[in-house]
Amino acid sequence: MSSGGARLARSSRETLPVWQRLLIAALMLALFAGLALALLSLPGQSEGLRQEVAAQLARSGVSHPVTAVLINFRGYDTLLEMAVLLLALVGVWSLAPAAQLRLERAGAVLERLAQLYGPLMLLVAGYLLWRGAHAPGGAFQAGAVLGAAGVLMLLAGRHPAASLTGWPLRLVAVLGLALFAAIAALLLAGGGALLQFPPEHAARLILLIETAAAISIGATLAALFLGGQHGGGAAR
Amino acid sequence: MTLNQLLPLVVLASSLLPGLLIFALPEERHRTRSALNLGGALIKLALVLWMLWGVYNQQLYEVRLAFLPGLELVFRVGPLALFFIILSSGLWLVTTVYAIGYLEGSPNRSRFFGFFSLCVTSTVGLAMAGSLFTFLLFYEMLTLTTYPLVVHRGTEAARRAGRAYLAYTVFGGALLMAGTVWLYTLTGTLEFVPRGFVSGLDPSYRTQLVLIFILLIAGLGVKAALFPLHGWLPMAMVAPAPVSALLHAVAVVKAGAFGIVRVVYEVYGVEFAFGIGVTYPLAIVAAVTILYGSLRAMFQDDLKRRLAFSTISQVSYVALGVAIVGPIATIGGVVHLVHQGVMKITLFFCAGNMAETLGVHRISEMNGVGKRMPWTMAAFTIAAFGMIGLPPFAGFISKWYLSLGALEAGREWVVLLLVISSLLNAAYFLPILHVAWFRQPDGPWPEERDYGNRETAWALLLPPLITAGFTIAIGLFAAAPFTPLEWAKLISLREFGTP
Amino acid sequence: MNVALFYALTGAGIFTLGLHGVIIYRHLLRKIMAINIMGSGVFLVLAGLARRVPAGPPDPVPHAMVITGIVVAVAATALALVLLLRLLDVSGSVVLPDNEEE
Amino acid sequence: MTLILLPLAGAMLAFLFPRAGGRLGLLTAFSVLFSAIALAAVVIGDGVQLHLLGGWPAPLGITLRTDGLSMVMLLVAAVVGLGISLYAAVWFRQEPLNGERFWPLWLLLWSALNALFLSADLFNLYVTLELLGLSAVGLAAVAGGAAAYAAAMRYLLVSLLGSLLYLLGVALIYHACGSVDITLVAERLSPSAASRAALALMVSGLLLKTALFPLHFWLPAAHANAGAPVSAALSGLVVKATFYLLLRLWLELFDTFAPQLETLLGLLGAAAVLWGSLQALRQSRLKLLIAYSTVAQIGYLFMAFPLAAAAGLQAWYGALYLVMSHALAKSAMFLAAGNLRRHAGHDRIAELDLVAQRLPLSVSAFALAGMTIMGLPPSGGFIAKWWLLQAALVQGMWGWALVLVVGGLLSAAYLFKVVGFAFTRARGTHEACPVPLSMEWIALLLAIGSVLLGLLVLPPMALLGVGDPFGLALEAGQ
Repeated sequence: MSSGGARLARSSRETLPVWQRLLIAALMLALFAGLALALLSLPGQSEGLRQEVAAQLARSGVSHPVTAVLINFRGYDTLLEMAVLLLALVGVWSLAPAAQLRLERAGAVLERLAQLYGPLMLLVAGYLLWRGAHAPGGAFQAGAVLGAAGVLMLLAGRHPAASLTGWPLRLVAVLGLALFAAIAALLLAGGGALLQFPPEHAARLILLIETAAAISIGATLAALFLGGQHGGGAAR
Repeated sequence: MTLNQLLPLVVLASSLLPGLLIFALPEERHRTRSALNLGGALIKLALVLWMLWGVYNQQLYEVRLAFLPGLELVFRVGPLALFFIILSSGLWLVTTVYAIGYLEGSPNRSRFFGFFSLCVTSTVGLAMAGSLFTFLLFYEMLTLTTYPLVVHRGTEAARRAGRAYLAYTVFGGALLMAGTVWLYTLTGTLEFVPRGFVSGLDPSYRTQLVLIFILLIAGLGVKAALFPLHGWLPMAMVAPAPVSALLHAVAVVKAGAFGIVRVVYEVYGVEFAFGIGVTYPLAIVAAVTILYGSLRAMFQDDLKRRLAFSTISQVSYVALGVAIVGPIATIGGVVHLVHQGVMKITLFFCAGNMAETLGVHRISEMNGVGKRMPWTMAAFTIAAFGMIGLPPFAGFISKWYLSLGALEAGREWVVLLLVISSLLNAAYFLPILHVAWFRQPDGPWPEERDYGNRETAWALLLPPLITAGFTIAIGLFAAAPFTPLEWAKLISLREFGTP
Repeated sequence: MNVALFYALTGAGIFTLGLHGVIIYRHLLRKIMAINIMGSGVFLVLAGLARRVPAGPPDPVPHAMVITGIVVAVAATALALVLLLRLLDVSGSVVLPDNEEE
Repeated sequence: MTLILLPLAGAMLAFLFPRAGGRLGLLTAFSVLFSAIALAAVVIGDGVQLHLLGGWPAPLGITLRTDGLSMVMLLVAAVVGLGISLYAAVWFRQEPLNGERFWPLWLLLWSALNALFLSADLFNLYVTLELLGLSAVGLAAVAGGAAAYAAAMRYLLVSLLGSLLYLLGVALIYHACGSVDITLVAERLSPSAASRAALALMVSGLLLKTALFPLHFWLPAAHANAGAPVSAALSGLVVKATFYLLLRLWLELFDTFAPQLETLLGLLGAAAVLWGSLQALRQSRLKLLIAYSTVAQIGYLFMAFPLAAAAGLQAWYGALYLVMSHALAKSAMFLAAGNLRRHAGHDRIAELDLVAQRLPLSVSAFALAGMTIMGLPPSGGFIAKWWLLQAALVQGMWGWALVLVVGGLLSAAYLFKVVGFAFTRARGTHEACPVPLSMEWIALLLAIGSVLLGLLVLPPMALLGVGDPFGLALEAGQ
């Protein structure tokens, strides 16, 4: 860690000549001025799509507008975004074996904290997930908390058993996307449009998707933190 | 699709398909390859002769394929096209025989004969092209298919020559393409018609038309080796003899010359071209090329280089003929397409024979070669006399008509030019004949190969003898039906609409 | 100046600062951080302007977009950081070589 | 829609079952090609296809739209993608670990491509852009090594920067128009400071990703240091996708906004043609030469902008035709170069004479693909150049015409620098690594495809015209 810090310090001294810095700064100011002009030219008031969302909210299966947009109205964005997340994991694993965590031994405080907060965070995640249907919250927030819980565990030196980090982890990582895509495909095969949730089942389907998504997100984030494929040391 | 529409395509396929098959053939399948080559060449010649009879009897072979919106791929076989096709397919057959003998035992023959066939396909395609667009396609294809033949030997010199060849021809192709597109944006059509298709344009386009003419002629002039665009031709002499023969007698230089005829007569129309004042400069360029080529030829010791400069000079007779503007001169120029082809290919065959059999490449090594290879030198002598323009050989007919035409058009200087050129021709051919026949050999030949009691292999000897025979026949019986001269008159009558 | 516009202008400023950082810093970690800062600027613009409603809760669509954007940014940052570690492993350098070809 | 889900499913399976990556990839590739053809049949029969995702119409939902332009891009991706997949299945037999890394990334990249070509929603396009960019970066790093990592890093930074610029533009547009659906935005967008800023941001972001001169600095290293199938995908497809998006935005949203910008794009394009070609001429390594050739060819695409402003249809057709034929030709070239490289263990051009004779099929593939790059007939590149030249000359834009011609000559110069060595004689034997015949044939077939495009022009053009993507129906008679 310390050598990285030294490098950071050294290279930051290798800066550009003054005139170039001034030029870049001037350009940035111009850019900001342009952007400000553009923002000021926007109408001062705008409904956006609030009315449209509100009008269809009842048919979306959830009562919170942001969640409705995320999973239903623009659910396809979310589908692709899950793909991006999976992609990050695939990319990271293809780059590197698991980084050796540089904290050799977690302190007692950290271990205690992990013990205390682990279960609590699981609970919070579940609550956020459930809550997302009608208030701020939802799969991503829940997933983020799950991921954080995972990171905490890792920091505390609680590595998951090797048997869990291979195939099971892969399965968990794709679970959200796979379920999402499978439901999408089934709905398509059933004659509707892609991701057209029948209003009467929408609530259940969305909860299902969100749960799977939250688990995948959590697992993926924790795995990303690890920074490499566990047990993939052969690649080094 | 009727038979008459199909025939041009079949003629194309008769060399295209063998070419592609040959590529796929393993290197050691010599017999199959020769059979494919000769079979294709024979079929093509038979089909072409059939079309010859048809065209003579006023048949029209035309096919149009939809290609781009507003632009069709047009193949049309009229008298002029057929003239060139006969030359190509006839000489292809002869050259194939020669090449099989010449390349006996050398590597990469599949590649060589494959590209050889494609090269002929391109030549026939551009001969049949019924529009400038179609012509352009095959013109560029010709560049690409001849490049591998030029660099075939794979030596450093061959690669340099190939680079020079490409630099010139790709540049020429780009000019031709630019001119063609530009013309198309003005006229909206590119189809060859008698008396041209640009004469209807508003006079305000005159300057543009002159510029386009320059682009087109410069693009074609690269292949026709017009001065100062001739530089690639002597360099390309590193290629094997059959390639030199094909390149310089038939395919490449003639494609350029043929294109110039097409542009002057069937794109611009000769009267219109005369009217915008572009023919006279073309005549001057052709005249300069004739003199320049002959002068340079005199100072070459390498036999093939001397022949190459001779080609530069002689091909410009064609351009000169059309640029003089007059029916008789045109006949002289057009007929020279075939005459020069037959004579020059003979010379190259002979040069190849000497190189292959005796290892003789330079004129200074040729002392007494006539005694060692009498048949080869006899053929060489006939062709050389033809080049000089002695009656009754083929070259005489061309020069006679050119002179008559020049007088008719009031260009007396052309006659003077032809006389000087003939003297120069004599000056660079007669010494060769002299040393070959009348000197004693200096000693052993550089690299002699043994062919028993024959002077060389049959496959090498027969082709020059045949073409030499033609050189005599088409000169001697020039007035008989179906000779090049009679056919040129037919072209003049039917396609150019001149009496 | 209303609140929405204030947020948006701040967002634009943050974006510009981030871009500045991407350009002038050579250290890759700084570049990656700068790109994240740019992203935050964009999100602020998106979400800030969603408050331009006359009354009531803001427009939900930009919020959803921001969430999507954040997830994408997290994914991209993770990839970038691991790539940086690998680069450090292999070449011992945390800056990009000037020579772009080898 | 299956076009997106299929490769996505393939990617997930390849992630779960790494050992079966090759088989899964091929299966996916074939099914994608079939569904692309099926969709093309529908598009030809019934015209433009709209698909409202989730059943929600715009502005609330996201719309997928397939017109002739999208369909052509999808087909190109399907054909080139199949070629790359077939090739990769053989290529990675020697490096199985890299193969396991390759397949999920490649299939994700493919879903991103298809999603990008189908989407008609600006924000959704942002997500597809990120998916595309990140998977491309991942692929660029698969080969490993300091050079590849550095190139991938640079690529990643550029890609993220481009996406963020684009996203800020989208944010402005959403808040100006209250929608991100392209059709609705097109109706509502009016020239204002906000929309101009959005234009500038989105265009510069995409230019960065498309590597238009002088923003091309990242491309040669990224494309040249990857493995052959990856280089082929990056050069053949990925830059085309961002160009497609730029073109789409231009045609639908911004075409009347900024005539000066058209000239600027054209000038940059012309500079790219000249600069890229000269750089290619200077290179001593084959893959770098090909990569710089891509820089030059991208320039041609942008020269269509000023030409189209004046001459309309022909210029766009020329650009699109170049996109198609270049995708085929450039991937063929990179694959052929991969063969040569694997055979010889290096790709130094001057020493290729030792290998070129032993891989005649690969050299033929390179030469045939070269015809398209040079714009010589018969090839798709010739058709493209014909149209572009026509568009230039019909308006008397001599300068553009000159650049087109000179660019062609330069490309001939650098390509024949390579081809010339194919005919020289091998100097003795050396340690050669055998190259499977199938790898040679795949490169050759792709190259033949680029030539065939130059012979069969009318069918692709008819498809391209479906839905009138260029908005120039009145001029179509020309």
